[in-house]
Amino acid sequence: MSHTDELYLGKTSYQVLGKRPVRHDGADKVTGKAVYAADVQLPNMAHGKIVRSPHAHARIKSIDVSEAVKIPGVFAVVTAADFPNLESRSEVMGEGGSVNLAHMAANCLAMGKVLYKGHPVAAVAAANVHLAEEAAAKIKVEYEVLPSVTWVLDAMKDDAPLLHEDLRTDSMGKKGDRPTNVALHLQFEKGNIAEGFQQADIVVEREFRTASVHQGYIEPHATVALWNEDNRLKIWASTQGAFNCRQQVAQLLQIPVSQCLVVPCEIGGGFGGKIAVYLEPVAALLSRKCGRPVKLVMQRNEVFEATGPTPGSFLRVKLGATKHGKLTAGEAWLAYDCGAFPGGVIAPGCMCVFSCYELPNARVDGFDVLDNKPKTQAYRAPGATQAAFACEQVIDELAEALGIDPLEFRLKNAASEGTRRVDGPVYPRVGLVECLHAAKNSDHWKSPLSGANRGRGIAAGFWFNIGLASSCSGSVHGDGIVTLVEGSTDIGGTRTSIAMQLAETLGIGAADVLPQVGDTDSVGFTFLTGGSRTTFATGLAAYKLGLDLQAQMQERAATIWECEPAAVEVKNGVYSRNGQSLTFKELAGKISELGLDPVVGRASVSPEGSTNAFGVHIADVEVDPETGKVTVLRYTAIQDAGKAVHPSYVEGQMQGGAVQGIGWALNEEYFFDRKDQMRNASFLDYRMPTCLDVPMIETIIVEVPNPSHPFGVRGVGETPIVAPPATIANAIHKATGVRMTVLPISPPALWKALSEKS
Amino acid sequence: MSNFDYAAPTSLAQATALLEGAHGTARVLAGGTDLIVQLREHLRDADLVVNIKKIPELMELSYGSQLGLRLGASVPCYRIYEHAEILVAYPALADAARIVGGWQIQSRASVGGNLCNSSPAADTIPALIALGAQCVIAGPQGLREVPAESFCTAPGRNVLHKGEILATIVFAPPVPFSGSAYERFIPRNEMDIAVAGAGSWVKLSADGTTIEQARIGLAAVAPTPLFAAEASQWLAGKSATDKTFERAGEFARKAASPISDMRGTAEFRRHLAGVLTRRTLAKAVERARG
Amino acid sequence: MPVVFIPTPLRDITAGTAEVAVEGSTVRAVVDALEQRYPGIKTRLCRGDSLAPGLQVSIDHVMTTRGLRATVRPDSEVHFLPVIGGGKGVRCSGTQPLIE
Amino acid sequence: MSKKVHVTTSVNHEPVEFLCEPRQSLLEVLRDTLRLTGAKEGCNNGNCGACTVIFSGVPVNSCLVLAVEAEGATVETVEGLADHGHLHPIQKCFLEGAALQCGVCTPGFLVAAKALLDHNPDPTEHDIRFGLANNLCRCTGYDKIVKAVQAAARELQSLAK
Repeated sequence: MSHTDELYLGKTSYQVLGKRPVRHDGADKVTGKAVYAADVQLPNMAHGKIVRSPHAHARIKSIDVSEAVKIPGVFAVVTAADFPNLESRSEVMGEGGSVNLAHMAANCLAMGKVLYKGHPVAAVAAANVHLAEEAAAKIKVEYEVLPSVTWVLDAMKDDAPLLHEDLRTDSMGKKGDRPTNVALHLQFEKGNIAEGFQQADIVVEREFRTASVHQGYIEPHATVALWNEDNRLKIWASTQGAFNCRQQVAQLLQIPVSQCLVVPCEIGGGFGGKIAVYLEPVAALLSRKCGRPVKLVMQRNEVFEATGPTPGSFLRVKLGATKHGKLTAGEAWLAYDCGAFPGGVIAPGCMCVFSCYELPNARVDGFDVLDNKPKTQAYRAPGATQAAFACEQVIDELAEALGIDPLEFRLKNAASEGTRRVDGPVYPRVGLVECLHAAKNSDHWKSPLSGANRGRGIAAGFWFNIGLASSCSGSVHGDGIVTLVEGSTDIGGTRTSIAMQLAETLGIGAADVLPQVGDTDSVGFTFLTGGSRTTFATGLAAYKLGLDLQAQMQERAATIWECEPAAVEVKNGVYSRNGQSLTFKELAGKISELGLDPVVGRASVSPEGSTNAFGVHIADVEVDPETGKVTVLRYTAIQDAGKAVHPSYVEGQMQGGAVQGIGWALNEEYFFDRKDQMRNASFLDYRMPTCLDVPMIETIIVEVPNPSHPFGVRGVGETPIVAPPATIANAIHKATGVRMTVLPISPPALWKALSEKS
Repeated sequence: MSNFDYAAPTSLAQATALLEGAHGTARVLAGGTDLIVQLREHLRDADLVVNIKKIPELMELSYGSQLGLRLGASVPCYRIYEHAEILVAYPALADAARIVGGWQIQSRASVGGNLCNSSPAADTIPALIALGAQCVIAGPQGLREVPAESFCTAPGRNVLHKGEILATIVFAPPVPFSGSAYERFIPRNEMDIAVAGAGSWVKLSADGTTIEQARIGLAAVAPTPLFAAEASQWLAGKSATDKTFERAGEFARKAASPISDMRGTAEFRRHLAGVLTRRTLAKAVERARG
Repeated sequence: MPVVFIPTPLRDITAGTAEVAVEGSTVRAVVDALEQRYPGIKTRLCRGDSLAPGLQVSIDHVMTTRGLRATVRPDSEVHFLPVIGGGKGVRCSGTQPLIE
Repeated sequence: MSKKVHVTTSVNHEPVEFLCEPRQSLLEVLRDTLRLTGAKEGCNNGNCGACTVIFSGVPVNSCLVLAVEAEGATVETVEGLADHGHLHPIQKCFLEGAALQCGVCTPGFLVAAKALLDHNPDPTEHDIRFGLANNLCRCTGYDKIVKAVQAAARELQSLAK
């Protein structure tokens, strides 16, 4: 941080931050004018349809497109053969990560084998979507059906069907010696768990299972690609990161990044599921082939069957504590599936499983396992929710066994500044203890809960905020309004939370900033909207942009007053020098009136240090013992936001994450039949919560400033989904005495558990 | 969706003529909330789609305490539960019409369409069975009547022959001291397909203590919506007590022959048949007592 | 001297030693020093002249994007960790040339 | 390609004519032919409500209406909510109450909420949740949506007085 940052750190009163202005893109979004990818219409545009595998696992013997291309109005058909050969460069190095290009291409259009039902095999472009569908039906694909597997533990067995014959288990650079579906074995160890468990007066060990669930964004994946005669490729996308989309497309098509322009449209939800490309490269190949813009839009069943679920998982968690309620040791064994290609979210799962607690001795083993499902993708705090479902129930069981209040037990062991995580690093200032105290003092926790079959549960949740690169630029207009161009796609109102940080820095109003999300030609590289980074990292860029603009305004003022810039004092947006002063707007007016150099600023950052966000959730439930149906009576989410830039949207993140988590807890799951076909690939049978299924979600925002951000901002987007399934399960245990260790806790499952108990 | 021809006749005669004369497969479009999805997902095909919402008598909803209820096959569900007298006279029908999908579905979907779609899980059919509704079918040879419990013959199949249309559903006038109720079980609180459903109708003795007659219909526990004959007959003459409702539930459980699928296990469905029968009987009796 | 926390899977090379103090003012230098003491450890941490794919380095509990180029103080703590983040799946820096 | 049908209807109180194939949904024609892209396609089978329009006075999923059925009907979409540059109170309350995040379900919610309040000017929280249960939102957890509809109901009632 530069010295100027300290001016703001720890500051408690702000002019703009903490207020609740109407979002800048609001009018467009309530009038139907906002343009989402599926709304884009271009002259002469063709419509595409993807041909998908009906099998969970099969070898492609042949693809015959001859009948399809004969149909009048069919313009182009593509298959994996249309991708450049990527074998030669299967690994793309990049700071903090890598991705296997051949796998990425094979996920867009299958090469040789199909690895899950719905796996794309070919694509067609035609005059309209109905014709494209008819043509797709005419493409004949011959398959040799292979045995398949969709449960993580089955996929780990020696005799399991292999997805990739050449795969070997990687253990930090050391490769296994036999073919397997286990892509990765991670291990973290701290202290000495043998000694730790010896010191324990009580030890609880349990096993947990969770089904795959989907991010469930309401907008299906959609794109329009135009491969122009000048060889420039322009893509309108529904993506969480225009630059990451551009990078993937350019790599898959083996063209320079600058040859590709990605226009990020308004995005109808992502939650981690709109990072990897599915349609964009295929639309590009079709467009190149038929010389027209090509639109591809997924149907809902395609979204379920072929895009990123979160892992199904098996977890074993063991914790020991003294009779005084101090944790002495923890051990966890996690197996997460990653679907058809390696690279799931087992790492954060391992790093989060014990992250809420001061644990002197711990060991975590984690496995990344392939099976015949779509390649898993990030879903809001990827890997953390499954881990918390397991750990927070064992914590609850320990507290109960020791006769200690579950909230007090968590307070006794809560992670705080200086706590060393099982993966090594030590926490800076974090807010878990403050969240637990807020829970303890909440009206919800203090109100008694009475009535039969009712129970109250509590659980804690943790997630990281990542840093990485963000850019923005701004220009000051003659009327004092500032245009802000930033590179973070806006999924939930971040335009406004970023604009507010610029306004705060310049001492102007939120409405005096006009934020817009730039395309990849009009703003500097900005990493995707994910990892709870946008308000934190792009907000930091906006702050630095503010300092740049302010310095230029100061310099122009100095020209006007014929003095040194240093002699111009700036305070809350007022520029002054002995007696004479100008507001930001007045000064902006003078600058254009006198024809001085226009004020145009820019900033780019790559903040180091991923910070940490904690939350605590409380739920009251009622169980119908005859049907196993759970009703959530009351729900409160508490979270450390560092500094809530726009409290309404911070609350919105907490409420939305809580309800997604409630759906994960009670009903949502990928239901596979014996042939490993998903049987509930529709909103009807996937059963996300409707507004009739949840109560109002009460929120309490805790503010423990983030030391690595000038305004103390922490990312808030992901943490809210971590605690809910554990919170609900703990509440159900209180209500019924039954410990539910499998997600979802659906009515038949709970009814069965209850009838077995009695 | 494959393309098809479309017609919107304004009389039953035109409609039956269109259906009978159709080359290939002709489908009737009432609310369309099932048909359009099935055509889109290639679960059903059609060369001709006949919209019957322009036929006046099929959009007719008429009630008289002496005449009973005549419900045109295309009358959307919302018109049923917004009808004050139906709420009192045929509460089970209103219970069911109110939970067929959400409001947007109820604006279009009709009870007649629900019958003709002939899903084992249809919410309104157990209510029709419990209320002893008659289905009036119009065809080239004129009209014929079929009791609601005999209308469906297999999942997605029914008694309609080519050229025939379900025209009207007829309900006898409500008898004194009678009441009815429909309940289903779903994991969410709206929008789901019934895991199981039960509709009950009872006629009590004047003093409200004894069940003189009862009819129970079940959903999603057999290949078609089911008339629980044994349970219904057994109830006649029994005192209207929780014990009786419980016992009737056991009969319903026995009558059920459900399957396991993504919506529930056979074991769970059979159990629910009992629970819902008991619950709807209790509610029907309560309503009968007024 | 900076202290390197040896990732658990690499402790087969360090005979179980979890923390090692080695000279070095950059991560690269630290890794080379490690390689001197524990031959073979570098190939587990690096791919060519950068961190192995899927790895990132944390210095004094702060994740750095500078990889092997990151500077290390004499009293620093160095951790090698798997990449994390909601952005997991595809991680890449826009500054890198894609086509050599 | 099969023959198209000529349809005369009314969209947002203006007479409209279009040609369509019988298999085209009202949603498809609104979006692709009439270029009214406010109604969104979220599931195309009646389960998300993002395509909700008011069809001859009642709310429907326009993905479950054939465009040919619009003959002689009236259609109201989200584009018709605001009145000559003035936001409808429901739109205003959604903005002020931060009742949207990604915004893709918002048009459907606004239209369904208008139908609800036209029908029931003084709904309870349960009435609102029951009436909007055919509309899915994955971002907000519904809390702020329900509160915005409550606020709009209050505002509309005070305007009515």
